[in-house]
Amino acid sequence: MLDTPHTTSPETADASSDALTLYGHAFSSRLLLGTARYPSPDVLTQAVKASGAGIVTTSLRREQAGRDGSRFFDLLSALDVAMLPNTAGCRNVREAVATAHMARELFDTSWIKLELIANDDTLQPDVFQLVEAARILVADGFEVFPYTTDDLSVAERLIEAGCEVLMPWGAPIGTGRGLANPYALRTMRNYFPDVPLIIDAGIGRPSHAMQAMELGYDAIMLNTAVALADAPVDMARAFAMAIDAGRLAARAGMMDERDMAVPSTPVAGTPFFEFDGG
Amino acid sequence: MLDTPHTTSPETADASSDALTLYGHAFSSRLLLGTARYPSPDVLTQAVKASGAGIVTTSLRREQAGRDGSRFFDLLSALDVAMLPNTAGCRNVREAVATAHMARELFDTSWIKLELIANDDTLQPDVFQLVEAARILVADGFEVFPYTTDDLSVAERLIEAGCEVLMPWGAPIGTGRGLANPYALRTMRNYFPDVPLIIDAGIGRPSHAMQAMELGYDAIMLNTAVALADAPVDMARAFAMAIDAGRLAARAGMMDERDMAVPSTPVAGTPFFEFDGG
Amino acid sequence: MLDTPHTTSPETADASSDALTLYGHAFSSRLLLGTARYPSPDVLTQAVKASGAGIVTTSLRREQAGRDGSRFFDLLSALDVAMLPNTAGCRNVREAVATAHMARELFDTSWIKLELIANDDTLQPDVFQLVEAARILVADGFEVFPYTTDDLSVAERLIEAGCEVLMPWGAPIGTGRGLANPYALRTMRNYFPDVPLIIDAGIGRPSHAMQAMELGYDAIMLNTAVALADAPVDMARAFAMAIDAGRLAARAGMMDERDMAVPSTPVAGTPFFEFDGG
Amino acid sequence: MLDTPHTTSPETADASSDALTLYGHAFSSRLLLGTARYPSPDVLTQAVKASGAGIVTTSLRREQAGRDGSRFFDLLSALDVAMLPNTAGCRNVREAVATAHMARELFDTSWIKLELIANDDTLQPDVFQLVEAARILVADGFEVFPYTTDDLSVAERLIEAGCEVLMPWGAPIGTGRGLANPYALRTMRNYFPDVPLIIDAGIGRPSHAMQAMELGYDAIMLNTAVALADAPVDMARAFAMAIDAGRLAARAGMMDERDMAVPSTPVAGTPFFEFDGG
Amino acid sequence: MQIVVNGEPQATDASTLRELCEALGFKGDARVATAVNGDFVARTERETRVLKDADRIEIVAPRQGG
Amino acid sequence: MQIVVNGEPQATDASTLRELCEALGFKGDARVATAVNGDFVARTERETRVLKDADRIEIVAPRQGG
Amino acid sequence: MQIVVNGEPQATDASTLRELCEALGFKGDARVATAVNGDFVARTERETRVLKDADRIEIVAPRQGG
Amino acid sequence: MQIVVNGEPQATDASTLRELCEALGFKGDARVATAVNGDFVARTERETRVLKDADRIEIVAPRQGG
Repeated sequence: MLDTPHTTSPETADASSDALTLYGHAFSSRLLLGTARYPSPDVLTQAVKASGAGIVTTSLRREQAGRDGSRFFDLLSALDVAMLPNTAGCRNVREAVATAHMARELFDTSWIKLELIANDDTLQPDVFQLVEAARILVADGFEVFPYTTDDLSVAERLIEAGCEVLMPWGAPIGTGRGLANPYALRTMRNYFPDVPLIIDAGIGRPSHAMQAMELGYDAIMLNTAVALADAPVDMARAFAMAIDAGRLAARAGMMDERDMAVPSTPVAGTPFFEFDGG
Repeated sequence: MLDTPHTTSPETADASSDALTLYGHAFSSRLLLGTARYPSPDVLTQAVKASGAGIVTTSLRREQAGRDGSRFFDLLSALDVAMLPNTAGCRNVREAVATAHMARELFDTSWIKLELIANDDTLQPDVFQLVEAARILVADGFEVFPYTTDDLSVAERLIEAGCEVLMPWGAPIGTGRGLANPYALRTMRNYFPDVPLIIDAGIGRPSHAMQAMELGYDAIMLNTAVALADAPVDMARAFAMAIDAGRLAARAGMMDERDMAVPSTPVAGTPFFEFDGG
Repeated sequence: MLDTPHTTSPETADASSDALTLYGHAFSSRLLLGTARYPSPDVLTQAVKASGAGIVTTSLRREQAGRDGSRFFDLLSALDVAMLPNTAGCRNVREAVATAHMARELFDTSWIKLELIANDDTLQPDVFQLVEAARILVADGFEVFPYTTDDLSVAERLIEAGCEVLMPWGAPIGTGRGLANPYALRTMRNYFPDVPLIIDAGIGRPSHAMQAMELGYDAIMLNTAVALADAPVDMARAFAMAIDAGRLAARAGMMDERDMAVPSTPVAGTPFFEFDGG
Repeated sequence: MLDTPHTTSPETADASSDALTLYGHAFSSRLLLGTARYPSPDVLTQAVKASGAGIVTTSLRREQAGRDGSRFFDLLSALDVAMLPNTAGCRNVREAVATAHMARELFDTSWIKLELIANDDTLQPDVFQLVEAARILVADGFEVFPYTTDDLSVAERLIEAGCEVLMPWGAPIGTGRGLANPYALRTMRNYFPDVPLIIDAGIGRPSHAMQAMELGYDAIMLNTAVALADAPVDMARAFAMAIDAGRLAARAGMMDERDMAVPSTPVAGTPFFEFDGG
Repeated sequence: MQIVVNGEPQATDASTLRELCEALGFKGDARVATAVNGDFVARTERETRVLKDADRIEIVAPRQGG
Repeated sequence: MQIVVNGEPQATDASTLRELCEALGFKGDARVATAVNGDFVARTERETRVLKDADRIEIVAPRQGG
Repeated sequence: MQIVVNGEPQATDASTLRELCEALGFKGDARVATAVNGDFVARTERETRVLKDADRIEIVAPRQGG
Repeated sequence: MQIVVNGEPQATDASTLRELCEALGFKGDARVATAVNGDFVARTERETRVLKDADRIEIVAPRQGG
């Protein structure tokens, strides 16, 4: 068992001047892509490539007798990306902890995307069990990526528990609504200037992802918006471009909003202008 | 005097599988960039290059005695882009018409970005004079790019007047507020499915431009958001990427928004699940 | 033919310390209620009473042979409200002018709610014909209430034409979307501080009406939101309260929005507080 | 010590056909008003009266030697309203519990508005300590009104702890931003259809309060928006009207929003209409 | 003579607008207004307004409106 | 004996919380509540609550709140 | 002995978790992970993990996830 | 003769627009455009365009624009 994400060519943290660094591993792409709900394995493969993602999320599910369990793993291994297994579907701490351990063995990684779901309507995290499970898993040597909310008091507990990355939701999983509360997410960004923050869930359009990057978020995790697009591969590329552009814009210092109009074309020298109103 | 936009390498309308075609000229970029308010001519030059824009907007202003008037023109000519002169600052039809004629002679183009400003607070178009001037200019052989609003009754008059392109505002010039009325802009897009529609004015962030492209707009015209960025060249590139990504997304068929959450990771086969609630 | 709105008890302009004054007539209510789409005449009657409206809108439609045409008129006359007939459904100036003249004779009023519709999708005003018809009708002695947009250049033409009131839309008729562009409506309010401005169309909920009143609008015209409510009479009352409360709030000076939190309960004297962090 | 809120004329739960019932006590008003930040005690008194509030919030603070502590209490006692003391400023469970006990003795009530603040930037609740303190206080016989967020997993813990009322925030205290996340608040309302839900904090304008009531919230708690208005007494009345109107509207069944326009005035019988387009 | 009344073609013997109104059962004090060929005709002018073949008549009354 | 009352260090001769309250001018029926070292002390227990050196006392009264 | 494997009741003769895996056709190098009665059992411990009646076994493999 | 050039009053001896341009130092191939009294005058017409007292002349060149 390795304590690094499984990828055949891990970048180092200084490989790039603007790398995303997560638990000591650097990535040039700031998109994390889910691997579920694609029309076919082939489309998934192409979408991952088109997205440029350095990290993909995975799960574990019950295996049928007689299988050797490696088909999906081999598919992803060929893509040369880090795998981030999740605990999707877990409803209590014990399930989440056991699932994380099984994932560590299956995916040869100490990374775990920790999901502890509170209810079916929103699939929001149960923030109490989330923190408890994070504490246990950090103590067990995991590097935890907690799926959380924009709640600062929860975020602080997760950081205290040892999480070096936070994954607040934009909106409920699969809704595609974008950032339901941009004000709270902006506050969160300002409150934790040095913690890698990844928007996870709720992204429906590339402009949603870009808006989050413009707010200063470090990366975007998404799945449904690509997998259920009419053309998933093109959509993967559109998201990749949107996220890169959003990062670039956030660092290039965007203009401030104004209430009143101001001409772009210079006023001085306008022909026909005279003091009597011309 | 030529009746084509001034550029040393005009693309033809079939040069690209997804070209933007305006008055018979095809462009691979869907960004039109203004040339005002940059920190220096050099930054302007670099920003135009970084933006990939095929069209830049210009104006004409009173010249000092003894100058030969060509310095700015030569700067742009070296960039191999089409020039779209505007009538910025014009307050009545007569001024706008005379300005258009002067522009045609100066820039060797029959293209004119027609602006007729109603007031200083909003710099919104005076829609009555706009339509009247458009009629006159089309009769005089111009190819008119009218700066207008999202008003459908105005748009229909402009099309009747012979405008083959419309440039509705997103928000007042220089405010950087983005799309003030996305609902009306969506309606406009649906109402004129076959007319090239370019959002002009009010764009402050790349995500604003992208949102417009996702709505199906054909192109984006902007100036202040690049020129006043801390790093204009990077911002030009960010906008270029955002607009390309938005176009790609609009054509790739985005997912629909939902109210209720839906899991991305499959539910079937979740470990620890039992009928008694597991 | 009278040049006053038909009502048996017109208030005078100084009847109230905060009256709404329209063409010299004062009203204590700032709600104008439409009379269409109610489940029954009886519900309409009760809704008008519950709304406290001083003005109701009406139309004229083809009459069947043998009728005396007065049934609906008599129903409203019993309510002691001013009637404001509209030109709904008119598509050109000539129709609108003839309809206005017929309305003046039928309703004994020189008031006319001028609607000139541009298209079926949005039912937005055709702003060109609107201004032309307004000029004609003012010259013919009408007091015109134009259904218009938030376009300032159109508004200025209407005022020049002699309109003493403007009725910008909130959103397309019957959509119930509320204020589609609050920013433009705020600008309009500031641009015409002394012209009575009535939001007409698009209001779906009392909070929409209230928002407009908080922005400083003088009154609200609505119909569908009351008529199609499950309980129209209660909804009429809710709108009346919302509009009165919005007016009161606008005059009572609302607090400014802030980004950062600030305690309401005083910090000084908090028990257990100590300099070492207590 | 009484276990009821201190008021000389408590209404009973069946006193009204649409009463707000909190821990067995019924109130006809659905506004809870804070008592801080007013220009003077006299303005406070008038504002409480104008608001019609049946409940006001209070705090306890260190008393100067030699005082008898009753001046503020006597001021409120004369107003015949229930007092709901808070734990504002408390940062940990022990402080909150001690403060609650002191409040119970001071105000002769077992009601406590439980606030446990996570940080100064947002004044958001620390949801972990909030739940822990709620458990302790319920066991100690308190009737707890927890200031919480829109987080459903926190809300469920509070209900399990014995809270019969929840007070989710609209936005950070004192910001006046209104409902920062209406989508989440709508979800919360639907998730807990039978629990009294009171929006607490962030309300800046009466239309914000009304929007919450239209979403189905049971009541609104506010302070700064009234206390810092230019005319606090008028603003108190405006909020009272807005909240009553919002309640009425929510029960009267509001129309649904539509994308496309639909005429309010009937189309049938429109004069000048002909099959050739009239 | 063939005319169109409120969009419906019909034959009439009425020579003036007033006669037409009466023939259609609209009494003199009925609350209806009239237009001929797109132009308003006031109540006081109905008596003198001569109809001709193919005239298009509108006869309208107050109704609900928004 | 040195104690802290409402955050302010001070010397006192009072041996019980009740004596302290009286010494500070809070009458028996004053509408104040008390805590010692972070824990609530009910009015009825002030008489039996013995103070010791370095105790931290809170004496609070009703105030405005949001 | 009756056990539950991946939610399905079944009978088995396997005395250890490793034997069960083999009986179900999962080879020693199969990419599957296991849990018994809610707790993870590492691959290296399957051989020594004795099964008992009513044990609930999970055998899982990598899958797509969001 | 008094005229106004680009908003500035000035005296001139030039009899035509072309002469004025030359007198102001704009060469024949300068990239400037002209208007007189609000109407465009094409480069090819400058020679024949006679100036008169109080004429208002615009002479403009390409500039940055949004």
